Amino acid sequence: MRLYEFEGKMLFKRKKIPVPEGVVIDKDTISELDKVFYPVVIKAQVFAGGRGKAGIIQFAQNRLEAEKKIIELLGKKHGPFVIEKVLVERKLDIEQELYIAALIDRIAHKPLLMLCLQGGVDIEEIAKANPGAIRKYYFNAGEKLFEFQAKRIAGELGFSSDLFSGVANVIFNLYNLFIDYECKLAEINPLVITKDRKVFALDAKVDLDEDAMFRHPDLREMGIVARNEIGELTEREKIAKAAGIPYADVDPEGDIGVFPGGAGFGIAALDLITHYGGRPSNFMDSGGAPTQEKLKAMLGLLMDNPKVKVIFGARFGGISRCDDWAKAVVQYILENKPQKPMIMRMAGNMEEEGRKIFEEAKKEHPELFKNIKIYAYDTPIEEVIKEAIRVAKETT
Amino acid sequence: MRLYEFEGKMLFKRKKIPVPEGVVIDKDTISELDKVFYPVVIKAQVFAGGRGKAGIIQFAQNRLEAEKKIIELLGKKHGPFVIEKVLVERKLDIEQELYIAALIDRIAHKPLLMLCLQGGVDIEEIAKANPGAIRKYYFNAGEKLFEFQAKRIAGELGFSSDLFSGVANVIFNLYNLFIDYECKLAEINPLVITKDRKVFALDAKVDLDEDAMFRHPDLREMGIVARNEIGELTEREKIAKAAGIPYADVDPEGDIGVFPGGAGFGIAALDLITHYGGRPSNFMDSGGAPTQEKLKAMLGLLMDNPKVKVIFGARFGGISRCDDWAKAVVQYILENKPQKPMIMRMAGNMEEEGRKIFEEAKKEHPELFKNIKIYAYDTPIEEVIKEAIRVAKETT
Amino acid sequence: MAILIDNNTKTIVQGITGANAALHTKLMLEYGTKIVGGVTPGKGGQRVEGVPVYDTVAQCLKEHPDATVSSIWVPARFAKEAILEAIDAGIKVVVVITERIPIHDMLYVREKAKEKGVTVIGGNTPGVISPGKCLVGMLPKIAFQPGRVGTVARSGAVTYYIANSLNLAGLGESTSVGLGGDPILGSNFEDILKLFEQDPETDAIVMAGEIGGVYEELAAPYIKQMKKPVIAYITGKSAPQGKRLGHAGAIIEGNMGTADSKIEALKNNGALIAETLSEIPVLVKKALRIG
Amino acid sequence: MAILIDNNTKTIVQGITGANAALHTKLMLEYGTKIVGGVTPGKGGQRVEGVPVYDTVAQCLKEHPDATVSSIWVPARFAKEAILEAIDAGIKVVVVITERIPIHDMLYVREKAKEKGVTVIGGNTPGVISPGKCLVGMLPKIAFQPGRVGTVARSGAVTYYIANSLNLAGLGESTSVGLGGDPILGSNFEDILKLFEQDPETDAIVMAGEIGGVYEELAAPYIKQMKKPVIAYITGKSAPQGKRLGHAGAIIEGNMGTADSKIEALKNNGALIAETLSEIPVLVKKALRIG
Repeated sequence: MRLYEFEGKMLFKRKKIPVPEGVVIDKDTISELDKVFYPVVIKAQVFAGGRGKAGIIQFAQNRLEAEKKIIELLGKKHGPFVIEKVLVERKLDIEQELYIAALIDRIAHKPLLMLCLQGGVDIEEIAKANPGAIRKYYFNAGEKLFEFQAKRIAGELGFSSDLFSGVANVIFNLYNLFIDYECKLAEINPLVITKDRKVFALDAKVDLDEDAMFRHPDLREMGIVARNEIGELTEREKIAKAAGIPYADVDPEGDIGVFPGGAGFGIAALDLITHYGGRPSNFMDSGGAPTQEKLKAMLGLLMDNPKVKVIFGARFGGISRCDDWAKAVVQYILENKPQKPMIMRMAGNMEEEGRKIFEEAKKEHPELFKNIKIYAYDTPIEEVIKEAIRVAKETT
Repeated sequence: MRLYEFEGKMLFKRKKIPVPEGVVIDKDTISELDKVFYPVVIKAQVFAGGRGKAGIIQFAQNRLEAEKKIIELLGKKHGPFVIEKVLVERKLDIEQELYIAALIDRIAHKPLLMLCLQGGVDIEEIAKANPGAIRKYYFNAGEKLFEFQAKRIAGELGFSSDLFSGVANVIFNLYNLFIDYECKLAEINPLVITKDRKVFALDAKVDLDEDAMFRHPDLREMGIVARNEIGELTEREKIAKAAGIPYADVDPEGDIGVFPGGAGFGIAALDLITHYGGRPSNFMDSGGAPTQEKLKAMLGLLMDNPKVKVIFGARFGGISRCDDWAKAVVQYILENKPQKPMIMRMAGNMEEEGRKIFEEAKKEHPELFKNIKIYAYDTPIEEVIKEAIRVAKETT
Repeated sequence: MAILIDNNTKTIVQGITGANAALHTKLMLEYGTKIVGGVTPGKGGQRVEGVPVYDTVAQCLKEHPDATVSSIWVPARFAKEAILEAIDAGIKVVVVITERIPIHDMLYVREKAKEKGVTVIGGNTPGVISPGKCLVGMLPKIAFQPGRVGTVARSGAVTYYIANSLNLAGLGESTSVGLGGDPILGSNFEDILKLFEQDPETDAIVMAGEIGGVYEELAAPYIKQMKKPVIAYITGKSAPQGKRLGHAGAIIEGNMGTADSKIEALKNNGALIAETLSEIPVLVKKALRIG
Repeated sequence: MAILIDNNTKTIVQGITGANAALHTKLMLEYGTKIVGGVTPGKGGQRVEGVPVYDTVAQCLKEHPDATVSSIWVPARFAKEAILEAIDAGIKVVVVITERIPIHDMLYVREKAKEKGVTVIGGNTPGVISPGKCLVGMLPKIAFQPGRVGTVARSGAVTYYIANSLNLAGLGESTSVGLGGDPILGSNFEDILKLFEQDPETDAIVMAGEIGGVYEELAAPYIKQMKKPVIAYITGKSAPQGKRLGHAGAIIEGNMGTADSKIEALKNNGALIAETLSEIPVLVKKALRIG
């Protein structure tokens, strides 16, 4: 889970990493500008990179100028994100920009500390052009840094003694923040040295492991909670999110609603439908063992989409049982009496029990099930997909 | 630093080790007895062992009986300790007594977890008679226990499943308390299993490392601070303690006041004086590099002791410099004009500077220094001791 | 032989008293898997589907010293401890069904497993099956038939559809391995490919990857060295791009992580690329010159 | 040769800018000790008594790769880090002057030192001296003369009085080692006795212990195997008994820890027991058949 810059800097402060003095301002708290020393830098709080080039990092010499620029920024869009907050910080006189990051190296499968004496927006170019400029230190999983290790690294970077302790301190605290909060990434770019020889984290990029957040209740106390990392959502995506369904519109003109099992086949289904000339409307993931309510909400999302002409459904029962799935689908049909055809396939664990549920429901309500087909193990999934595409094309 | 049972149990509660419900009562808080469920056990809070045999653990069926017994206990002496507090706990129906301790094994130089299926007052006898009854598990320094390790150990002890989780929980939490609070010892004897199959720490013996307490400010917040672990002090010992001087009266009739350097030679001096037929009055330790004030207070303690006829002093300057020592002694003499003879020896670092200080003072105030002798490197220390003994015998 | 599990494998189930684990214990037993014991702390002495339950893995292995494989079904917050307990007790293959295990936990577990020479599969794996011999996990038996194609996939359902697709074309599986869906896995494609390459009962391997992560690209150089044909199926060409891990991610992982980067790396190292599920058996047969 | 330090030893001083360390740097240099560098984080580039100061031990050793011995003068709460830094950087002998180091810190340091084959002396040691050759620590030079008796003692002042006593009797020291006064030490009597037993410049060893702890008793079995005579001086017969470490202490340590238990263990294993300081040179001469 990515944190906003100002949230990352809250964590930095807790861990004694120096950050410039600043305040967070939204449309209701512009009076906070009284607390700042000018000149200031005004930084839009959004996830997308390239803020400098996009003009959503601004400078102001005084309160009047700051207020004017902030009012311009708030509500403006940057990529898919709407700027709701800005961070206003005292402007520093910068002498040098460095790069430092602690992250999980998914190739080496180890925690990694990376440093570079050149930091800033071009760090990826620097890394490409001169890989040797990036120093890398690998550590054992879960182990915190000793102070002496941070010092040794600061010493190897060759800082003069007046900066030594400041840099060693940032190395020590950033890495241990990374371990303590179980981050995927804790990055400072740039870490700056000011003209008066002080060290500050000018930016903060922290990415937390959602699956470890249960161990860090203090994050919630700090107001750091789940957020929208994708940017603006469609109306349907908002409904899905409210229902706890991983869902994304992939083609606004897509006429095949995809009702898959897990995320893995959800992705594969998009490729296969596209491959055979169909237009899938959405990505969706039922997760591990979805509840009846969730499965019904998923179906509802697709049925309510006016562009969707046919539902393609698939359940290969592993941990998610076919009978549970069948129950939910049948209930949805009985409750909502949908008109759209459903072309589906069901196989795997508890398949027999599932099939019985469908058959009985169909016997009682044949008219409700006349457009609903449930294929089994012996029909290749791609034949089912092709049929769904055909039905979509035939439906006007 | 040893903790009282009730303090140990405060730590246990923090670390989720179950202890019987109870209240701590002193002479001002007897009304707390209203909060207890009867019958109760009343336990005097003193450091000395053997409380059961000494009759300072009592039982009471009701409030009236409890109050009567507590009033009898409070103020009573047990060995060198005065009973100032009692711990009153609900009496448990005990089915089995176990022993568990986490400690630093000074022989193996490793943290050690020890368990025995028989606990109670006879644990040392059990260990002697049947060493195999004590299970020992060694761990790496500073590493906390994983839950699976605590479970494995609980499993190896062979508890039935209804007790398994309770015992594993105590193993896990006691060992991690030992690591987290940097204890020398965290001992539960007995750990009991009640007739209704619950696990409780009936006693708590926690010994902290004084030198690590700076890392545990929460102890102070809990009211756990430095205490008198020795028992009743003599008046002189109280004065010394207030001045921060490690001091002990060793012989109430001793006529040689011992004014040594560090603790090591302080101990040796007692042996040597005794060996040569003298009677040392005290043990004393000037510590690393004592301040002038401290050295003067040390001398004052000895001078003010009416039994002391002569001061034996010795400084072999290592980290403690001879000149600092000389300065303090001279100042004391000038300020207090003591009459008692001082037989001393000074050698080591900054010896020359120290000697100059004595000589100049003596030149200015010859009458004050007439009973004061300062030997040097070339007089064996034992000759100096012998002279002090001689002078003591000669002084009436 | 197959890989990881076979006819003779004795397995245990950690977290056996949970509802899912109990259900799949039943299904595994029905399939013929030899489950000798289960573990749930504090529930020792009970039985689940006739399988004796112990408080610890160590106690279980004391009674059943020939058990070498464990499957883990405990909630995510207990998974690290459970896997470490299995490793500590001497289990050789740990199949981690549990999903969404904290990343730093999994890194730690990987290190300890490596030190002890233990194979960890998953987390978030549907399990492993050597059809007709042994099933560890929750894969649906109907999807698999005995045969000589090894399969390994990140997604559970894709694992089933691939086997289904092979079987409908008259092929079967030596072993099918669910690599797992969590971001950090106990074993990656390369680890499993190495086992298949050594397995005399496997003639060809199907590997199925998807957008995100780096495991597909990392396996590519090894594929070049392999004697057996590898058929790769990579999904996610039509999926929206995932988020990036800051500058740091780009510095370390470069351009890895897209469906195209994976397909290119695999193709350039000799893997045959299947565009669809139905193409998989066609390519296998072609590679093995069958029919 | 002597043990631990000699003519050729190059040493560094950690915490050199502190007042005590600076004073003793001066005294060591005056004695002839080759101090090639000092370390205080953030003070790199300064000089103390002409000795260049570095921010880290690693930087210091980069400039002075032949330094093998470090003395530690930092405050107790930084001692663990300082010792680990020395070990990590490749120092072979670490002399820990700092006193009252937390016990768990010292246990950890001992483990790491052992892994890397590093000798740690102290904490709370006055240091080590090979008279006329090298002094590391704060021992007063006047107390020591070159000679062929090795000494090792727990107390600083007792170390000085023993050497003083030997010298006044015409004997001298090969090396005098302050074992240290802290409860958990980097090296114990046995470790140092082994070095003296191997040292061709040492003929006899004086060891001085005191009430409390177990190091004297632990050395006894080794003394039995030694070829060289050991004269032991144990103080504390007249001292009040210290406190005990619960039942656990008694279970592990039995009756160890009193002056009598130490004297008995040492005597039974062949050590000669000196009752007083002046008896020490008498026993040394007797053992070596001198004069």
